[in-house]
Amino acid sequence: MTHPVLTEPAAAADPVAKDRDALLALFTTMTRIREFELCGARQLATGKLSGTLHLSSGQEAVAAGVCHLLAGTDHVTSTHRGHGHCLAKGAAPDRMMAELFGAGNGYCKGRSGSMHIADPATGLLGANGIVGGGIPMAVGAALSAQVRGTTQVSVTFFGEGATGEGSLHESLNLAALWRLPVVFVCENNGYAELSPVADVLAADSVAKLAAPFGIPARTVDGNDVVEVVGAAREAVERARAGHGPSLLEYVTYRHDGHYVGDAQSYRTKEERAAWAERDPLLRAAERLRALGFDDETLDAVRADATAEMNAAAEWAAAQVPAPASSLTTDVYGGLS
Amino acid sequence: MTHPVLTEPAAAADPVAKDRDALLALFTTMTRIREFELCGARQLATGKLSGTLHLSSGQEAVAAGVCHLLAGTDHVTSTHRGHGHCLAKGAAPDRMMAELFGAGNGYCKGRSGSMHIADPATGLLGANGIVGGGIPMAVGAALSAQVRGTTQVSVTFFGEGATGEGSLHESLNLAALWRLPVVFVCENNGYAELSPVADVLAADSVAKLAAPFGIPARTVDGNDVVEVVGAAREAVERARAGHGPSLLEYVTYRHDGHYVGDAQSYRTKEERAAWAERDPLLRAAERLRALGFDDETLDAVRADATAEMNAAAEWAAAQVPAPASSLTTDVYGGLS
Amino acid sequence: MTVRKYWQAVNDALREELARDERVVIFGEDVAKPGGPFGATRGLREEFGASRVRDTPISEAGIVGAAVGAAMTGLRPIAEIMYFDFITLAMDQLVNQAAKVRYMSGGALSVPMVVRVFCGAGRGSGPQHSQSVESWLGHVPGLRVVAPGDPAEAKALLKGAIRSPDPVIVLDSSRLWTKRGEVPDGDVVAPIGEARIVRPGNDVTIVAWSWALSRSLEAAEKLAAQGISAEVVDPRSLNPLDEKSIMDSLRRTGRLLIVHDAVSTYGPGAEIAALAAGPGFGALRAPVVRLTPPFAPAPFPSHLEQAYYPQPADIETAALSLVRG
Amino acid sequence: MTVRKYWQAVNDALREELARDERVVIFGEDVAKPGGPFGATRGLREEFGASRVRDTPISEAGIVGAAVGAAMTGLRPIAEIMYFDFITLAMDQLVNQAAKVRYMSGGALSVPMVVRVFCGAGRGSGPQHSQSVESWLGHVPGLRVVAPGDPAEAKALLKGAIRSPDPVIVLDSSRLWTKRGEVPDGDVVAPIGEARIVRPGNDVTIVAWSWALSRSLEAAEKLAAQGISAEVVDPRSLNPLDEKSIMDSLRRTGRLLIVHDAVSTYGPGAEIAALAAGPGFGALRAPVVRLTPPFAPAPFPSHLEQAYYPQPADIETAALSLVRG
Ligand SMILES: Cc1ncc(C[n+]2csc(CCOP(=O)(O)OP(=O)(O)O)c2C)c(N)n1
Ligand SMILES: Cc1ncc(C[n+]2csc(CCOP(=O)(O)OP(=O)(O)O)c2C)c(N)n1
Ligand SMILES: [Mg+2]
Ligand SMILES: [Mg+2]
Repeated sequence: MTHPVLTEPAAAADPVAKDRDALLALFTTMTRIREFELCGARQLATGKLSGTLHLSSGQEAVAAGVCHLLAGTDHVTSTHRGHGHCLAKGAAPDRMMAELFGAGNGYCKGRSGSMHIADPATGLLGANGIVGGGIPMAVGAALSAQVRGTTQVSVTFFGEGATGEGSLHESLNLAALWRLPVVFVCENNGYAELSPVADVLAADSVAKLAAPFGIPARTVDGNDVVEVVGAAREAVERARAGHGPSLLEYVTYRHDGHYVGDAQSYRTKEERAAWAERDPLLRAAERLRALGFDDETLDAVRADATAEMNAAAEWAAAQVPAPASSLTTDVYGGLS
Repeated sequence: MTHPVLTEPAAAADPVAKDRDALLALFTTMTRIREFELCGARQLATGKLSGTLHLSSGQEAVAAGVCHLLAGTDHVTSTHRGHGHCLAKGAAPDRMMAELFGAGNGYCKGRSGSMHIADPATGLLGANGIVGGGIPMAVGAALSAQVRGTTQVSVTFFGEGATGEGSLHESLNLAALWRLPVVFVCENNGYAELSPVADVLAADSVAKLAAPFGIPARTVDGNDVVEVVGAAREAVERARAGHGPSLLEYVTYRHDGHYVGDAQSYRTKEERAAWAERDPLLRAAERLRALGFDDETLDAVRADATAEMNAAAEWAAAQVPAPASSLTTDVYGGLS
Repeated sequence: MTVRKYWQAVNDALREELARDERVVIFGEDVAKPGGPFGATRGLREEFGASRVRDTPISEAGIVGAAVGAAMTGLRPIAEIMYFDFITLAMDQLVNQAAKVRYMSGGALSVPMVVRVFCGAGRGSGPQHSQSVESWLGHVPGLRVVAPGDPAEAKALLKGAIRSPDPVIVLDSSRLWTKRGEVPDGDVVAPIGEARIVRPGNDVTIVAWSWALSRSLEAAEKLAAQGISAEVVDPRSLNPLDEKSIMDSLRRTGRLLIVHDAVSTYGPGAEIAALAAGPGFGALRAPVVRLTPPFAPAPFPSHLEQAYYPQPADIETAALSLVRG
Repeated sequence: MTVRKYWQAVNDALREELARDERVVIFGEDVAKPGGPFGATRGLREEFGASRVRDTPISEAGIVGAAVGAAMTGLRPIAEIMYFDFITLAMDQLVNQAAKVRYMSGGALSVPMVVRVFCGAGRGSGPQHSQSVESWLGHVPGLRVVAPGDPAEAKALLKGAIRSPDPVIVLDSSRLWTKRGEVPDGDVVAPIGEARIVRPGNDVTIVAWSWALSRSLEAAEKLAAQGISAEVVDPRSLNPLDEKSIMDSLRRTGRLLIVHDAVSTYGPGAEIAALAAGPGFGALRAPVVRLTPPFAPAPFPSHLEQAYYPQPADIETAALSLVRG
């Protein structure tokens, strides 16, 4: 496939478009994600942090918009590019940052790092270093909700690169057969590592992959948070009502490289510039201004988020590093 | 999905419908497959043979019809239910039978048995005990043909149960991306072991699974050898001309259990009886009679096949069992 | 005590655990309506309903992955993999996910799931349906692996596995599947990680599990007739391995013979022999012997299988020459 | 001799083999247009064309399966798996197919393919990108496994692998990826299955490969300063393992220290220790020591990685106490 650009608004805009509080909250979440990523990159640049970071700048509307519709008891599985999902689902930036720093009170006791943040208290079953790895797990969480008779919904985020993995297709089939309350959310950002989607997916769209299994699917502008919420609302409600799975393909773009430091020789400056203009934060800000918010308010949101993330990083840097004694803890839960 | 019954003839019948020689050859191949299976079952029943046999009785038209269009240099991967594919591709029944008997001059030196028969001389890359295991291998064989610049075509046979495996979907995507000369041939016989297809596949049809990848696909009556050839001709020609992969779903039925001895409590006598009436041999015989062949000719084909298979079994039973010394041969080809 | 076949003991354990704990669910290929490809789940769907006992597509990765997610969110899933060989298709979910979730999440999440696996060694099933790859799973921190050697063990270890807070792979033996044995009545749960001495002895320690255990016991019987007293130790759990019990036995006998159905190189016996070469070194009075199939895939015809798997007579001979030097 | 970085030596080998044999093709994730996730295939698509050097989707099972089929039908494919951990997704094709095709077909078919795998141990990549599971592959009859320890080896072993008639997994080390070393000029092909003595010595045999080899050599240097002469043996090939060279060294030194980056239990060192406990028993003068990470997944932060992987000082200490008793 080629990576499409979607700018047509949905036929009927989601009510969130007019909901001042909700939209501001969404903008705030998105801004916090952006600022978390920027702050993380700064820590790397200044040598305070080492390791690999996969930033989700440019894709914030998806994480924020989808999680907007989820309760704390709903489950989410994420990917190597998971900071946004974690924050949107309710994880605390200071403990996330501590995890990046390898500190003992990071979400994973500082042993796992960016790609593995998990927080069951907020329904976050974990970011995942294996492309496609979280998808069957989300199906399992949906099965769990169904068997236990709850109305919990399970969401699995994945990149369009994960369409190459058999696990996605096995999961779609299983979810459809069992009518499970799971929403498959693809963030199609046009690239899997250094390869454009045209080189790795023969399908015209990711949404089409759901069709054979009778799973409703849509391709949606992933850079307009109102569009994101609209499509997700339908899917989450369907799942919650017991009507089975859906797949959402959100077309978006990552502003930065695959990882911090990626030279990005596989794409042009022009392409990046064009997508910068479709930045989800800019577009959300536009919508907010149309609803009467002034720049001062929006700047304050940004300033607060910057401050929050800087504080998180400062706190994290001051925490005690995970002790060597913790190397072998939590491998097992105990003998039977 | 539910297992459909197809009886509508194709719009334009394949020329093979009028080709007396070809049709008789197809009938002969199908009869030889049937007689091989019956003979194998007799060996088991009389205790001359032990182990597991998966018979393909009822599905002969697919193996015969598809392989009718293949040259000896074309490649085929098969399944646990592979006797028909082997015979249709040109394998000799005596060496196949010898393999079932564990004899040293069986196709695999008597060590591997029914599920692993391979014969590179006839392009047969092997039956396979792993559901879905042969599919990516056929993609690889097609890649090989493409890189080497030959017009070889690669065919992978699989049951509808293999749609559950990620390997099928990964293979479809790869074949479509690279426009490989491979034909995906599904024998949809309605059951995967003891489970009806409705319980294991959410899609309406197997053919639909190809659509997302832009791979042309058709659902065809697999019990009418003329229909089988017609659909396969299109697909094989497309592959040979360098226009890429196709998927064919042949609707068929296995007369016998999953394995010899299966009590088949998962299906009714009525269903089996109805499919017995749609037996591919009966229908091929009807077509031959319509072209002027008399019963005597057809009976002679059957009698010859019976005699051939009995002779094969007799020969096989008299062969020297694989010696214990062969346990460790052919594990490696030699040190670099 | 009741006499049960191995598979019936498995069926009993599953039934009792489904009844005891409503979080227990079972899914896999042909396990629900058909009652299991080999009968282990017979009657369970009828008794506990279609929600808790489900047939799946042929999707080993999807099955195990769904079990991981279900286990993380409040269920106690039991997934079935039809043959040990097919675990190859689920290794990512087992090794990168199930095994590591607890560690990666700093203990915040856990994966109390069971994967029941049928090991086809010795039943004429050929090279793709006969493999024993327990050492792969033993090598993975976070997994547990048990291999019951008789009906009572099949029941008690499966119960222990289901109640474990960690992912446990239970290896059932196809060769023992219809073997009968006494099974204690009541809710007997085996601990995971404790070996048992199946037959005490002084001259040589034989370590074996699953089908190889029963062949070793046959050999021990014949050795006794020749005045040689073999101690037969069944580790039962391969991960964790009860090093102490095995080393204690070695300290008593000074000689170690390991018998298994996996191939030798990098196989499970290597770890046991390595323990003897390390902590057990002082006790070792003779070279450790590993008696296993040759380094080749498993053949299908029964006469080759006989030659491939060490038979009781081979075990007897090996033990004799180990003791007599 | 030319000084090359490890990854450049890999790149050189690939280029030379593509030029030498038109049956050689390369495919994997990001290997063609991007020139490889880590640069190993840089420039190869440009030089040899889009037909022979291809990018694939993220489909490890499909990639390895396609390599098997291509190898059976006249090509010499080199498939790349981005991290060793992802081999879990291709185990069916590797173990049930590639490894067994020759045996199952009675020698009629063969699978001359290479799988290049990047092992992330020691680079802060965390629990799902750092695993060393070479013992899994060593346990599979029909596979070969090599682990080059320096640039010259990286080139020569890769060439040996490409020319092997059997499927070979080549384990590249991320930690050695940018290390420089002298690489002999010309077409040097390493045999598969022969260990090399990297540093001769008399007091203790240290067996190590890949990144652990370079740490062991550091330790050996320091041991020498203390008057202890360590013989450092690099098996290079883990399947087959050159038992003879390792046992010969043990016979010379009487003491065996094994260092590796896989966890210990059922790990590769177990096989080497088991050899010492078996055929090497007579030569063994002290317990075999395995120095490895603890039985836990690999952590990501560098301070924990330091504690996780045995460091030169740990190796030195272990060797000292082994020699001094
Ligand atoms: C099974 C597996 N194969 C390969 C990788 C290496 N890898 C990490 S991210 C990535 C690309 C993923 O692309 P996509 O799914 O589109 O997500 P994005 O990075 O664009 O968010 C790859 C190939 C991996 N982590 N896991
Ligand atoms: C990976 C794998 N999983 C499970 C099995 C066990 N098994 C053998 S045949 C079969 C059913 C296959 O059904 P289908 O593909 O429809 O082929 P059919 O038997 O109908 O010809 C199963 C589940 C297997 N051989 N391989
Ligand atoms: Mg992407
Ligand atoms: Mg079928």
